[in-house]
Amino acid sequence: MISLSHYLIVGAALFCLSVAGIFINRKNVIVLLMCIELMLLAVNLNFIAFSHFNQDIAGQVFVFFILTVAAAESAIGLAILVVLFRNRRSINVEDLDTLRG
Amino acid sequence: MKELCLYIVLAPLLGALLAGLGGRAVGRAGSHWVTILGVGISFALSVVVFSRVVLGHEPPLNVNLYTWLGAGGVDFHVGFLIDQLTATMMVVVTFVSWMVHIYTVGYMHDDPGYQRFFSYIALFTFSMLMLVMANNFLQLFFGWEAVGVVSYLLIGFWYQRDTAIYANLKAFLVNRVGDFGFLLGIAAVLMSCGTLDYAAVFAKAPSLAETTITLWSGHPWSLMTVTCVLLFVGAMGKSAQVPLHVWLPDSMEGPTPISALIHAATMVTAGIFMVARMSPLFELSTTALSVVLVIGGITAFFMGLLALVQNDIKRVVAYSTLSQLGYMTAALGASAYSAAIFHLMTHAFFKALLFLAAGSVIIGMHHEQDMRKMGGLRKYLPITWLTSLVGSLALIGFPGTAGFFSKDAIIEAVKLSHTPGAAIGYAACLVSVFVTALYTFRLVFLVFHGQERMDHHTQEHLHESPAVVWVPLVALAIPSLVIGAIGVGPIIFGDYFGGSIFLNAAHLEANTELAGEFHGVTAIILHGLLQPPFWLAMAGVATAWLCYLKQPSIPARVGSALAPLRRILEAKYGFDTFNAWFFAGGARGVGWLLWRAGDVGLIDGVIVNGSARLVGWWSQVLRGLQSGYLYHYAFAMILGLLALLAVFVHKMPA
Amino acid sequence: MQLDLPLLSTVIWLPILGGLWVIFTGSGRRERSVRVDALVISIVVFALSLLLYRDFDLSTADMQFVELKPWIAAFKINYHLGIDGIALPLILLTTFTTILVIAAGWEVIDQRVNQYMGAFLILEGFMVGVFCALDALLFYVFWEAMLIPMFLIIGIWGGPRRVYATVKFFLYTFMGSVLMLVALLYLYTQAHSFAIPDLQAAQLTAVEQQWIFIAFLLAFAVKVPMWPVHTWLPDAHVEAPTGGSVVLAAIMLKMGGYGFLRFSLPITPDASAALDGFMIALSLIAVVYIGLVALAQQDMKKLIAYSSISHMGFVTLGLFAIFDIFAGTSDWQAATMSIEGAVAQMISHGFVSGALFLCVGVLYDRLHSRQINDYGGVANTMPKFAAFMLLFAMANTGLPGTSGFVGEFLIILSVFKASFWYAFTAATTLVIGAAYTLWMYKRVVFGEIRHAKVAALTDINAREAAILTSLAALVLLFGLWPAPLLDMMHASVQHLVEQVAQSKLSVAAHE
Amino acid sequence: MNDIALIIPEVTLLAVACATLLVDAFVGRQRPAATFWCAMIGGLVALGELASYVPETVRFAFAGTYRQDVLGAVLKGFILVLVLVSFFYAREYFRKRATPHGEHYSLALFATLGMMLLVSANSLITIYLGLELLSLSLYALVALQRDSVKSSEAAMKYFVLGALASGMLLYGMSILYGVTGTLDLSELLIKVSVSDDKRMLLVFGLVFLLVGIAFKLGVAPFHMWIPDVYEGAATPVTQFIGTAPKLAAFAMALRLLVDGLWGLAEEWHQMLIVLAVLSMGLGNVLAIAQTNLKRMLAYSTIAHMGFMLLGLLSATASGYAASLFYITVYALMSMGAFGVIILLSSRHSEADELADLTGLARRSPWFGFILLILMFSMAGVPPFAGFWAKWFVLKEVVQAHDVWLATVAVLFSLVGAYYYLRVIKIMYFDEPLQPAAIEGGQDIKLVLSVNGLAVLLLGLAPNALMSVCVGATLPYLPWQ
Repeated sequence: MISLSHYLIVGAALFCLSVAGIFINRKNVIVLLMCIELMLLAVNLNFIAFSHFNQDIAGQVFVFFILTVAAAESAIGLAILVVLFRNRRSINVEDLDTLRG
Repeated sequence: MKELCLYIVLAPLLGALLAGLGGRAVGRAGSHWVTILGVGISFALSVVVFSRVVLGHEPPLNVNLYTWLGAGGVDFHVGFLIDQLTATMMVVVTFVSWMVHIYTVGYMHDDPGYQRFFSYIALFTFSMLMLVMANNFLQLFFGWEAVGVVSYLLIGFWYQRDTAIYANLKAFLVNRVGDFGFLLGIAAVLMSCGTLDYAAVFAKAPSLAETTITLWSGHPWSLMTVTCVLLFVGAMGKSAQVPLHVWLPDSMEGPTPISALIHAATMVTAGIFMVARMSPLFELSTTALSVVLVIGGITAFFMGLLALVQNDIKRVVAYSTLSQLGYMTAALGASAYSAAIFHLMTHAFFKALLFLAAGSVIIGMHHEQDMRKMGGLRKYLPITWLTSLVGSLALIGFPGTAGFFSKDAIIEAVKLSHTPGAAIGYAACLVSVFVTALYTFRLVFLVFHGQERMDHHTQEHLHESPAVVWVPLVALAIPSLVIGAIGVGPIIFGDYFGGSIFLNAAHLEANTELAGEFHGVTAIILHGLLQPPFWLAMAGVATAWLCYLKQPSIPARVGSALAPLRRILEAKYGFDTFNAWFFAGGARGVGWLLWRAGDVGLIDGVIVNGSARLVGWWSQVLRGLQSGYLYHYAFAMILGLLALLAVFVHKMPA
Repeated sequence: MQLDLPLLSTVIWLPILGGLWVIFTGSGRRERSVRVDALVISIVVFALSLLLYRDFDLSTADMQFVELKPWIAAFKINYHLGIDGIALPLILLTTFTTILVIAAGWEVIDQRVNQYMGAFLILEGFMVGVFCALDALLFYVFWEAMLIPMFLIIGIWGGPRRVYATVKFFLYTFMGSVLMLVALLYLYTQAHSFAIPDLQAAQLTAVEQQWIFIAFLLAFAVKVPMWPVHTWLPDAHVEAPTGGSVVLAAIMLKMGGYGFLRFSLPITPDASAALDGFMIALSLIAVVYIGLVALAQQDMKKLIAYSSISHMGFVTLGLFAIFDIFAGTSDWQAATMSIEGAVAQMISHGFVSGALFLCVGVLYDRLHSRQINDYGGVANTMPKFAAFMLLFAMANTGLPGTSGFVGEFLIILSVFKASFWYAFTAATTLVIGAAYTLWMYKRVVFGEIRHAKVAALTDINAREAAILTSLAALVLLFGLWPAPLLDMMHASVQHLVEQVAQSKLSVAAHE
Repeated sequence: MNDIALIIPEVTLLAVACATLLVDAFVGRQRPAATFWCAMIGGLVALGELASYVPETVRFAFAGTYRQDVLGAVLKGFILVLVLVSFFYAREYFRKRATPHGEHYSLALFATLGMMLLVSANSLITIYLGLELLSLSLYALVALQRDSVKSSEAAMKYFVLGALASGMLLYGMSILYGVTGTLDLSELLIKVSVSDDKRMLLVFGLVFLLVGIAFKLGVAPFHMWIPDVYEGAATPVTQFIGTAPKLAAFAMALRLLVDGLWGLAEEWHQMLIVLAVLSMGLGNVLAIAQTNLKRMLAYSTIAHMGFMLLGLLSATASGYAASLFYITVYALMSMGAFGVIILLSSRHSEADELADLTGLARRSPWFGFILLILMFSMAGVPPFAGFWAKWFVLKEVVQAHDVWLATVAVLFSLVGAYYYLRVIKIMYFDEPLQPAAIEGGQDIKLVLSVNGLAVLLLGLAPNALMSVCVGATLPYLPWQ
């Protein structure tokens, strides 16, 4: 039987993975965008699991909103990425250090 | 009477203001006229007051003019107390001052600071009158400090001279040391009596004779002793008693009339006057009297010795002044207040005379003051010589002169005194008689007799000083001769001072004993001829004659034989060197150290700027955290998250 | 003549508005008209403040000319003004000094004249506000606001190290003030009011009082300034333009003393009593240590600045010796003398140090040096100036007959009742003070002319003479007859001492 | 009342945002002013609608996801005013550069809509949506300077970190949802206060939530984006980010922490203390080392937000009022400070280095004076509004018996005073490098003057604004 905690552990693992991806990755900005997506999905998993076990529909509604927003977020993210690339000819995370101090 | 006193005080003040602030409108001649007139009025009115209070036996006047301020339940007033003591002082002060004013017209004739000078001396007269006429400690202190300031200004009158401005600063500071004690003494009086009015304080004092004050825990001191000693510290400063005497010889940097007026006749005697005025307090503390007596004796003897090795004519007279002040102080210590005041009075005349005579010599010598370059001046300056001789005789106490009576009274009183330390005082006074005669006639012989050692140019222009100079000399010579004979009866043996001087029972007895011996002036003179002081004085004169006229080589031989002693004397016992090194140098050194190490180094350097630097350093270090790298930022957020989780989730009970 | 004006408000806001007007209308106009405007405003303000004196009732300790209007109704903060006999002389000092300062900057300031004049007028309003405020927050607002014009005055018209000096000045004072703010807020939680009388009535435990006292202490000690938080003052004075130095010395330092009188002593009497030994020690250190430091100075302004610290040491000594005086005499009456001495010392120091800074300013304007060594023999070329400076130097040494004497005299007399050694230590200023002041005077004014520039000096002009004469007159007036000054404050000081004498602890214990 | 009626201002704003977009697309090239006025008039209309109805009690709409109350109305009003004022500055900035900028207004209006939503949110969903609407618009705004290396870098950083923060916020929300089974803040309020057995989990969720809030406010250690974004973005964008969204973030904090998680007040009180102290310390200390004015103001923001938290964490109605007052005043000051930078900037220079201010008081005494007011106000010196802001907050802290915290706060503001003074020093004490007077339109000069004087006026008479703030937070009293 898969209990709530199993879902939560998977969710937490995904979340940690995504977070780790954000700060361990030093090369490609696109990976960052992917990590962000992953993070949102981890949260979604939590919501759905809770929604199911709490017998409450609101969680699933929230997930829809999150998915929508995630799409918009990706769009913005990619747009910024394009601008960034146009200006720098690089999407290396390590190169983003003009602003510091 | 109150108005009279007011005029006495204000006339010189007005003169001073007119001369000082009037500028060109008043002019040179105008300035001496207004001040001489002012002081003249003052003198005339003083004589009136004197005749009414002393001769007419009017009751003392004690009146407040206005309330200076009231605070904490105590009212401080400005007012007058006119009794026999005051009246005597007023006459002496105004007379000598008046003479000096007149003399100055000649002495300062060519000086560019003529007006300023008159303004100052008139202001001095005002201050001195405020001092002597005060009916409370506040006003006394006011006058006390005011004369100090004028003295400061006058010593530094020739402000271009480095020596003069060094001397005036020194004088002021040393006096301030005295005032430091004096002010504390006044504070002690206020604390114990709750008022500063003489009458009330003197009335209250006897009840405090047994009161003690704790300065160090476990060591109670008699309140009166502490008070009196503190007050006496003030007197030591103003009246130049050892070790606060150092300023007086240097003060000779001022113009000669000032030396005569301030640093011989009047201001320096303020300390003597003050102690006499405070006799109701001093009489309550034998310890304090003892201190006074011993200090006086020491001053009289040791300062006299110094006069022997001086070559500057004014400095000889200055050290002589110190020595004479020592006499007066010793008399105070022996509770012979009237003798002290009597000597103060006679001394004022003959010492002013000696100074003015010295000034006359200096004018003649074209401002040469070194006695080694004089000699044989008798024939060029006959009046000066004669008056100097009168002054000198008075100074050594030649029977019949003014000095004889007063000094004799002092020596007698010290001899009879039972105050602890009286023996030392007596010995010092007695030996000083010889010393006094020796240096006095050394001066007379070196200046007026013997070889003419001056250069040719000076010699050709030598002539007697003008009348404005010699008239005051004569005017002062007369009292120098006769005032003693006139005064001795009432002052020493009579009840001249009445209630203005207080003696406790024991001292009163001794005094009456003394008074019983009075058999007229002639008797005293005859008696004096048989006493040791006379013979000592004669011995001194003879020695001077031997050493400086007959065999001028003796001093040099004695000097080389007693080289260490001579060096000590020439170094003035090392007081100046020590003060310059320890107090002046030390204070500056410590100040510099505190400033650089304390203020600049520690407070500013370490604490103030240090904390600023610390913040700046942190700022630079923390800046490194803002590395610009995205993953560092993210990492910081996660660290923050984990830290919060660790702290708050962990500590929650399950 | 009866004016139906809220006098205090007028005296506060007239110069502020006038100052703004001068600043904002002055940039295009001829400088002379700007100066005249500023002078006229300052004179009118002084005249108004004289009306305060005329209508002041000497017999009562109650606040007078009270104005009370709600300001921040939500927290019962009021625009509450009123003065007593302690504030009145300080207000008069302020309004008077401002005239001098404006006159002193007359020709000397040729850059941004309108801003200079305006800044001083605004500063005047704030300073008067500090002395009038009866609401702690109103007080605080004026107290802090005052820093702004002063900061600018030093920073814009100051000397070469002006930036360091002015920032140091600002941060130092700001540090003290913000802690005072915390203390005031704490008091609010106890008294539920910011009205100073309410704060004075607030019941506080011993521990509370001590913390509040320390917070107040920091604020006021910096302002006074007391050792060891004094090091801003020499820098600020040295770098400030003459007018700035004068205002700093003459008025701003007094705020510290005023703060002790208005806040520390009545609000935390028990803490004041408990910590009085500490305060006295700091005061005596200020007198002796700073006196010696002054002796080592080569810069005239620095010397006078240190001298100010030393003199203000007397003020704090006078204020905090009262407990020991009471212990020595069992008589609070005796303590009033000490406090009155302290206030008299504050006023006198206002005149004397102000005058000395003006004197240095006179020299600086001519030679552009403050170094003592660059002078010598000034008396030869500037005799009138020498005379004035002598008077002020003597007043600085506490000569009887000048105002400088009154405070020191009263304080030494009273402190003697507390302890011989306090008085002894304090009285050393007689010697040390004379030494540094007159030594400086000697080196600057006396002697032969050593520098060609000194030989070319011209004596003071009519404007300078007028300024110095007015100060000289006051120095002498209050020296010879200080009674009117002290009469102003008798009732208030009496009231203050009654407050201080009433321990807040015993009452709390009974309740 | 109809649900729609409650959100008329929001609906208007949405319409205006869309209209602005369209206007810009069609006539923006030829007549840039048209876009501006469209946004401005639309905004004013929304403001008017907002003002026309101030609810006296709390009203809920859309199944409890939306709440209308006095606090909301006040906050929205402030936000709208700030946004509209910022438009004047933006117009000046873009006018100087002659670049098309129509999107700025529409994006800003969308962000505003997000803020208003956030303010009125009563459900975790609404909060999330409002937040994202705001954030996404801001990301885009920052990236709007297409040719600027700095802007794009700043946008990317902002975006990634913002996404990370909202991810965490969401994760926290999911935990809360899991524990309480509700997304509604009102229900959360009830459930959290009773469900003590799951307190640990709740606190776990709370921490995640707090990260989201802290990020939005820019509180240490979640502040790292602030300096980079402030420096990298175009000045009007920085100005926009630095003003109105702070109020929205404050509203979000209040909604989540007080309206929802009051039961965990003990915990978030302590967490906020940590964050506040860290922020004040880091912000003030780091600001000292800056040479770029915008960056310095960024660090100053961090410090100010830390200070503002002090009011919030006292967890009393007047504490919230204090924070509200603080943040409003801060927004006003920040607006003016960036406004001065905009005024000083020219076609070729951003004028955002401290050195660009050199001798400003000589070049333009009036605007030097305005910046002087702003700087002293930020330093917390009376008689300016910033003082009262600090005072109000400190008062609450002291009343909450955290005297030590108040002491720490004032000591940090002492450090802070230093760099504000440095700005004044540069303006007033240094001689100008270039004597040229500053150029700018009359409108922005007027707006800036009013802005600066408002700070002064609020300092002299803070009563009105304080009363408003107190009134707005008064409904929180019963829970004390």
